Amino acid sequence: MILLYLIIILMAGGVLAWLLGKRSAISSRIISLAAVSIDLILIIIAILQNGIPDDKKWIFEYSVSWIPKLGISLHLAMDGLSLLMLFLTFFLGLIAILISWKEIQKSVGFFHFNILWILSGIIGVFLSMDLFLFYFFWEVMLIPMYFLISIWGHENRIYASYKFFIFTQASGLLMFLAILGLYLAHGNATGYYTFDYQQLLGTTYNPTIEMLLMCGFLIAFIVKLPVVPFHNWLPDAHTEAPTAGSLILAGLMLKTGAYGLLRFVVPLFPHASQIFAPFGMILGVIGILYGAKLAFSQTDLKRLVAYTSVSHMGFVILGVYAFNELAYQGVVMQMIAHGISTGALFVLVGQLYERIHTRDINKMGGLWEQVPIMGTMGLVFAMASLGLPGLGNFIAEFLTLVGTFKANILMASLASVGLIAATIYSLRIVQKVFLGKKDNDYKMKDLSIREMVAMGSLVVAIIFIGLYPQPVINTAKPALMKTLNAKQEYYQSQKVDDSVILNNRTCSPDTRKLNK
Amino acid sequence: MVTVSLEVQILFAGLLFLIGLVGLLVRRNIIFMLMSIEIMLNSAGLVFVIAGSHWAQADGQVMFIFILTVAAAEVSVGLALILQMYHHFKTLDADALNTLRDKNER
Amino acid sequence: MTALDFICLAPFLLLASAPIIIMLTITITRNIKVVYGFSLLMFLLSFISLFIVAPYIPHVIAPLFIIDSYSLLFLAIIIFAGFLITILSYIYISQQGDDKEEYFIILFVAALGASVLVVANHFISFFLGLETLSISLYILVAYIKTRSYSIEAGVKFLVIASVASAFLLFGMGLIYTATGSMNFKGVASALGSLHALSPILLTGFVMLLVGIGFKLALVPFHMWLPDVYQGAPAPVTALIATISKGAVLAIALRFFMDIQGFNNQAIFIALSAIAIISMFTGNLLALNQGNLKRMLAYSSIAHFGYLLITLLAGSTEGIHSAIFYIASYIITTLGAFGIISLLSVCSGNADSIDDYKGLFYKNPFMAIVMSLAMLSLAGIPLTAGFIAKFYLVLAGVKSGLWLLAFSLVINSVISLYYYLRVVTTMFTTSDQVKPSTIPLMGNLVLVVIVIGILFLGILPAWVSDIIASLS
Amino acid sequence: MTAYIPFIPAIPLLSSLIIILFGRILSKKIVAFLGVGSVSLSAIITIIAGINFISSTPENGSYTVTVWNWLTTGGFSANIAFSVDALSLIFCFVITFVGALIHLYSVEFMDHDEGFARFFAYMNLFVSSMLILVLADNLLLMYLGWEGVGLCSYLLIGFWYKEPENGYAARKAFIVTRVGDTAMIIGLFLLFINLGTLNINELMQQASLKWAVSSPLAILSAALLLGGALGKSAQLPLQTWLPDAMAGPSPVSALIHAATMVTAGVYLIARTHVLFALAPAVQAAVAVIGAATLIIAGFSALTQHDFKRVLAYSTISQIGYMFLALGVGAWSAAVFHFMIHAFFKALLFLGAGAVIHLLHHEHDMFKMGGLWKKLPIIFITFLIGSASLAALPLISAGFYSKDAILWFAWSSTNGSKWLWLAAYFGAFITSIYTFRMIFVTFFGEAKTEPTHKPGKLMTIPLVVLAIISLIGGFIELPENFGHFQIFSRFLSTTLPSVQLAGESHNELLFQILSAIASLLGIYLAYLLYFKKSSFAESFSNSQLANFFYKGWQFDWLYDKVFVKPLVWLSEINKNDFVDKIYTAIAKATEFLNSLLSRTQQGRLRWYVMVLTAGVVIILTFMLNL
Repeated sequence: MILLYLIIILMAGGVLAWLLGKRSAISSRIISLAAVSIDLILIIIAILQNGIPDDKKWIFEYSVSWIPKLGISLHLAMDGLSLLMLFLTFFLGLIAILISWKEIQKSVGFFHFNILWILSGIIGVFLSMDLFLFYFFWEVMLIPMYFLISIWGHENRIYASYKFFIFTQASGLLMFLAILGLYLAHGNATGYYTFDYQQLLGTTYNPTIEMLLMCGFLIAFIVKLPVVPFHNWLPDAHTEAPTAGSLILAGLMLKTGAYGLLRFVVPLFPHASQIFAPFGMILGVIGILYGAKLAFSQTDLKRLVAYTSVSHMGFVILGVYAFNELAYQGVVMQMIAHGISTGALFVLVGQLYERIHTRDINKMGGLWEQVPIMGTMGLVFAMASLGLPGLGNFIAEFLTLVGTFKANILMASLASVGLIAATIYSLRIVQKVFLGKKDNDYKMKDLSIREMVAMGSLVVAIIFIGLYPQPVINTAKPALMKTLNAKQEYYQSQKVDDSVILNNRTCSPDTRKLNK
Repeated sequence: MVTVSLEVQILFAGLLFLIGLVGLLVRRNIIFMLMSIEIMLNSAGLVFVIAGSHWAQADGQVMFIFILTVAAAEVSVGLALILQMYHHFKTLDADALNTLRDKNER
Repeated sequence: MTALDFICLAPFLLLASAPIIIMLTITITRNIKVVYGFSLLMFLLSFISLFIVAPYIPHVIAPLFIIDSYSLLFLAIIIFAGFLITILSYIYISQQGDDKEEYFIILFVAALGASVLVVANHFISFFLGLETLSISLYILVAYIKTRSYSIEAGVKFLVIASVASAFLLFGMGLIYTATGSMNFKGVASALGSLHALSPILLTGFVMLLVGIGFKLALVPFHMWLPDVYQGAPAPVTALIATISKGAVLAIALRFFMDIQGFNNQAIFIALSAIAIISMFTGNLLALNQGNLKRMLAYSSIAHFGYLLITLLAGSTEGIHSAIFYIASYIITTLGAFGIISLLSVCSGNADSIDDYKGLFYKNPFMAIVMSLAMLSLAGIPLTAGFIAKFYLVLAGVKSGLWLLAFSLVINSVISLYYYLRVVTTMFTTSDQVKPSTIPLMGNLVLVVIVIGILFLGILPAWVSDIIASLS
Repeated sequence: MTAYIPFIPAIPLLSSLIIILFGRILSKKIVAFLGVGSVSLSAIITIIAGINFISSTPENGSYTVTVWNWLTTGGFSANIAFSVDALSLIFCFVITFVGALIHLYSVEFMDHDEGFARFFAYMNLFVSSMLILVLADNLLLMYLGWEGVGLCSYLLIGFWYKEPENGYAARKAFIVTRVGDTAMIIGLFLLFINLGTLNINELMQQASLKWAVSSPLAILSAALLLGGALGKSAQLPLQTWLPDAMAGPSPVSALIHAATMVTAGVYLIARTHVLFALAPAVQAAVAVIGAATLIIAGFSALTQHDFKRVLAYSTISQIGYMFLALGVGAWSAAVFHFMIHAFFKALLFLGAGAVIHLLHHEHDMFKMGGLWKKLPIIFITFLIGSASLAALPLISAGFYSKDAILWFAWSSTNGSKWLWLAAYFGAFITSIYTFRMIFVTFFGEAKTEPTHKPGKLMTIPLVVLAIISLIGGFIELPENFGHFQIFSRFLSTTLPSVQLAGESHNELLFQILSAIASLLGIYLAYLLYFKKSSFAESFSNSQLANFFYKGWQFDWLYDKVFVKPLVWLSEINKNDFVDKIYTAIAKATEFLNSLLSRTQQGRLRWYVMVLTAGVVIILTFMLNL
């Protein structure tokens, strides 16, 4: 039940913030801050009471039928992976609200409505264990994000919001087709039609169908991730979005793609994933290098940071297709660390923009003198982005690369070159913005207390997971092992006897646990 | 009695239909166009009569009467509209009616 | 005729009596409010009468009508839409010049024609219903005599619709010639005994298709639609988009299912091609359209292209999804045209998309309804359009229509662009601030529509269960 | 007993954090106290640890203190753990001791700088990272320190950030070393995947168990680690960053770019010597690279005008000696030279820094001159340092350390006469450029007047370092000459002793030879730069000198091969050509739209025509099917 509450609180909070926003802006800010905080506290309390089981069970599960005739249910469940993503969502959500405090002055209520609904869509994605529901939330998070970009964005916001929406929607619809295909494939094989994730695991298909279905899922996730050459929506969307939008886009929305790969693509299509793995890795490497190259080319700071996301997300797909625990831990770590570090960079860009109203790095330079605190923050996150040990991104990249190295030495080595590339663009940020001669006459104030709280907590978080990542690793482990086992079991059974049909269990809807 | 095969009868009705259609396409005067439509409708009525007689059923003729009625109603509305059209456009040229169109604008 | 026949015809009798009574009241006194109130009452009564009829279905009134659950469902949709359109029309028409009362007479005739269509199972009733609908629509389209747009649209509509009727009739004639029956079931059974379709029969089907395709505005019979949509008064456009198309779809479905058209390869391929071409043509045409009504016309071409999938699926799921789709399409389109006609009332004609600039800041509620409508048309979750599309695609892929489903997906993407354009326009700030307050009843309609869209979008199981249980 | 080990790096780290967080509130005195005090405290703890270590040496030569488990997953495990053995103690000692002196010096040197607090924050962070590097018990933690020092080096080179060139130099340093680091981390992957651990001790055991000598994996992983070492230690071909790194304040050059960080490569190789022993080819490459670097850098040092650049090239050259030593298996000789080099090179940098500081930031040696009278303390200490660098026989510490390397370059099993010749020639050049520096700056006519006398905080470190540079060599005397080898005995628990090839040679002969080289070099410098021989003038104007001056044009080469293409690539594809594909799709749909739109021109008869045509097409199709 708590899982449903989490979503409902955010949605209701959103509506309330909107309604109140017409009267007073501050109240809608507080409402939304409160809604996210309540969610965060709720989940912490629940976890403290419940603990995190080591086995493969869900921590919480909730299921109630929605469209029973089609086997669609409101099935929410949480394991370690979802839990981590939830924490990240609430954490970055709080920061998104905090940093928008001054930036957003237009239609404040509607703004917070959108923020909260994006967040609820995102946690819906992380919690859905019914593919129809998953797709539902997958889309739910898009609309408010579209509004966020198109209403509160920068100059070129309309173009960017279209691009964002059309890219993600196009890929999402292909996934939708694939979901239907999976539904039918499973239904035809077993006679039991359902969208339930757990039931669909271990469906047997003929290889071509499996490949096609996997491609459907894959396209949605790699567009979201994004993987070159499907990344083009990202720089525009990130650049034009308001700061909170960029933060959520980079910090959370991209992670839904990574999450999808781990949760759906690999376990549902083990065989096709195996075939696709080399291509996935190549795409990852291309993404890492090409993204970095483009990041280096940019003069718009926000765009630059956006391309670094492309580069960093290359590690994710690289790791996903390495199929081992190390790489998977790296992927999860990357999701979190990138969420924090790139999110922070976007926040920083937003704070700079608030002060000097430009994002052109050629118009910056020498800002350190006036804003040393901001400079230090910038330095920390530039270092995070280049993978400095001691910060979370290093753990992520290290684990991913080690894991990949196990699977494919060449790809891992090429990807490592990305570390050099990351150094080049990250240092360029620091140099162009904060260092060098100050040949402008900006009068800037350093971070306010509110901004420092936001940035400070990000710094603490990134250092914490850099120096003590073990809690994250332990939490994610059961979920990741589940994903890996789903794949390995398939292979073992294939080795034993090709003709064994895995799936002759009899499923009945009543066997599902209703409420834990 | 000369019996004509069903196919020929239908072909004849079809010819009538084509005459109406061609008339519709080549005439610009809206009244002529309406008349062409009448021809087409009547050719359709003819088919029903032919079919009715072929199957020895009354249905075809019933249908024909309905067609006549409907055609009359249509023409009356049509004429009223033509009146209004003339009022607004000062012409009966059907091609003059092109204020409603894609503007090719963004 | 038995008493039962009369009971079963109650909704029709009510709809038919309404224009007569209105005519009589007009002879006594012209009072638009009275007529309006009476119209609402009559729609309400005929809606209630559906529940009276419900226990007696299925009932065949030989040879012309069949009143079954399927037709009742469509009747309910038509009467419900008619009710809402009456309110919108009143708000719209009461701002126009004189002679407003007759509008409602013709509205009822149109509704009657549509109702007849959904219960028809015979060529004669099919034809009569269609013509009753069409002829009243000619008048309604050209109702605002003072506007040349209106007249032009009326004339165009009349000419092309008549041509289409001629095709339809000729086609019916040919089918009758070939099969010797004008009853759908009779045609079907005659077809069943045939090994291959004769050229006469095929030509007949094609010409019948012209008539139906014209009404549904499928490519290549779609050309009239944008002009008529644009020229007609907004509530009338809503009428065409909802009641007229819904009723024609109902009869098309009934006929197609009766004759099992999807089993014929030629028909199947032709319809698939028409479906795909309609989707693409509609969406591509809508892409850069600056006139909202024209844009919606093009979008409707595409939507009926999608709907052909349900026909081709040839399964009960197909029919169910068609009903759900048309229901959600109607409620959504009503939302869009509702906004257009309400806005047209307060600020002249609100045709151009530019007229919607900054609507969110002038009247947020209207902007939200419009956005919901657009998103629903685009098929975004939380709205009826999403679930409708889901059912539709599911029915399609269950019957293995992957190509059609795939082109639907591609087209959904294309269509996003222009739906979003409307939404975006409403949310951009504009300098001109015109007060846009709408009458209470208008708001009420919008609320009903919003609830409808969201209800179908979030809890579709209720409605889809009803649909499934009825058939 | 050993629980205090983590405090060695932790104290400077803490101090650094305090200064970063509260630097703007704290007064200069407190910052200085924190900065110097923390490093001094670490130094004291290190000495205590050293004494404890000597008094009760653990059996296997090292002990480990685990602070917490860093990460454990999927068979991989790394701790935040510090391992103490002779090697790390020596490095720790040098880092903290020299570090403390340099911090002290900096208090005066940076006194008027607005970034005073920032400076000490970075410096403390550096010391901490460096200590982590040398104390790490696993390669991953070492990598943390490794990158940490890289970061601090970057920050400190670009300390005066307002000059864009400084920023450029800083980025260059970071990026070039990062190239090496990337090789290193790939090496780490390789080691972990094949040996299942990154713990250094286990790794070395596993390596010697699992890998045969010259096995491809051993060679590959050693080569990759060598890549990291080359970058950090500015050896060929990654040496180009170090001369530019002189843009930082002089104490930074002294601490980071002379005494400690740049020798991290030496430490890495010494630390993983087992691996290198398993890969003789790579070890030979180390020696060759060291030899080549020392000569190339020596020639470059010979032609520099900038005071600090001479020292920078000299550093590269001296580290070349250490690499040479490592390459021939003279592990302890390398470490010994590292230590001595740290003392005298820090001294030289501090002295040079003082001179530059007192001459209004004048860097050009040829604009100085005659300073021996005006700045006597600096002159004397600098002279001592120079003597050590030039390996002045008997009295200088540098003589003993360098002589050992020269000797082993010839005599060890891995040595050869070519390596010896290179090293010998290098020694000759070293003494030329060293004394060129002395003669040009401290003798001749005065061209720039110093503003004031150096204060105590500056001179005390100079004097202390000078003393050590004189006597430091006596802790390790050659076998034929006192045979006092406390240093290598201390190290013997960690590093194996050098393997001499076959019959014993006459070590004395080599000592005399190197003494001659040193003295000859000084004499030559005297002729050229004190007597102002015309040859010096003509040589410095020659093409060859310019070639040397430009660091053998490595920068030019890299600029052409790497930088230019990259910049070119990023300029031509700034807007991402992939985007064009999608734009083209959008354009295509718009084109179709306008095409279709032309059909909707409002003409009634055209509409009927289309309708009819449609019917005809469908009919034709259906009737033909």
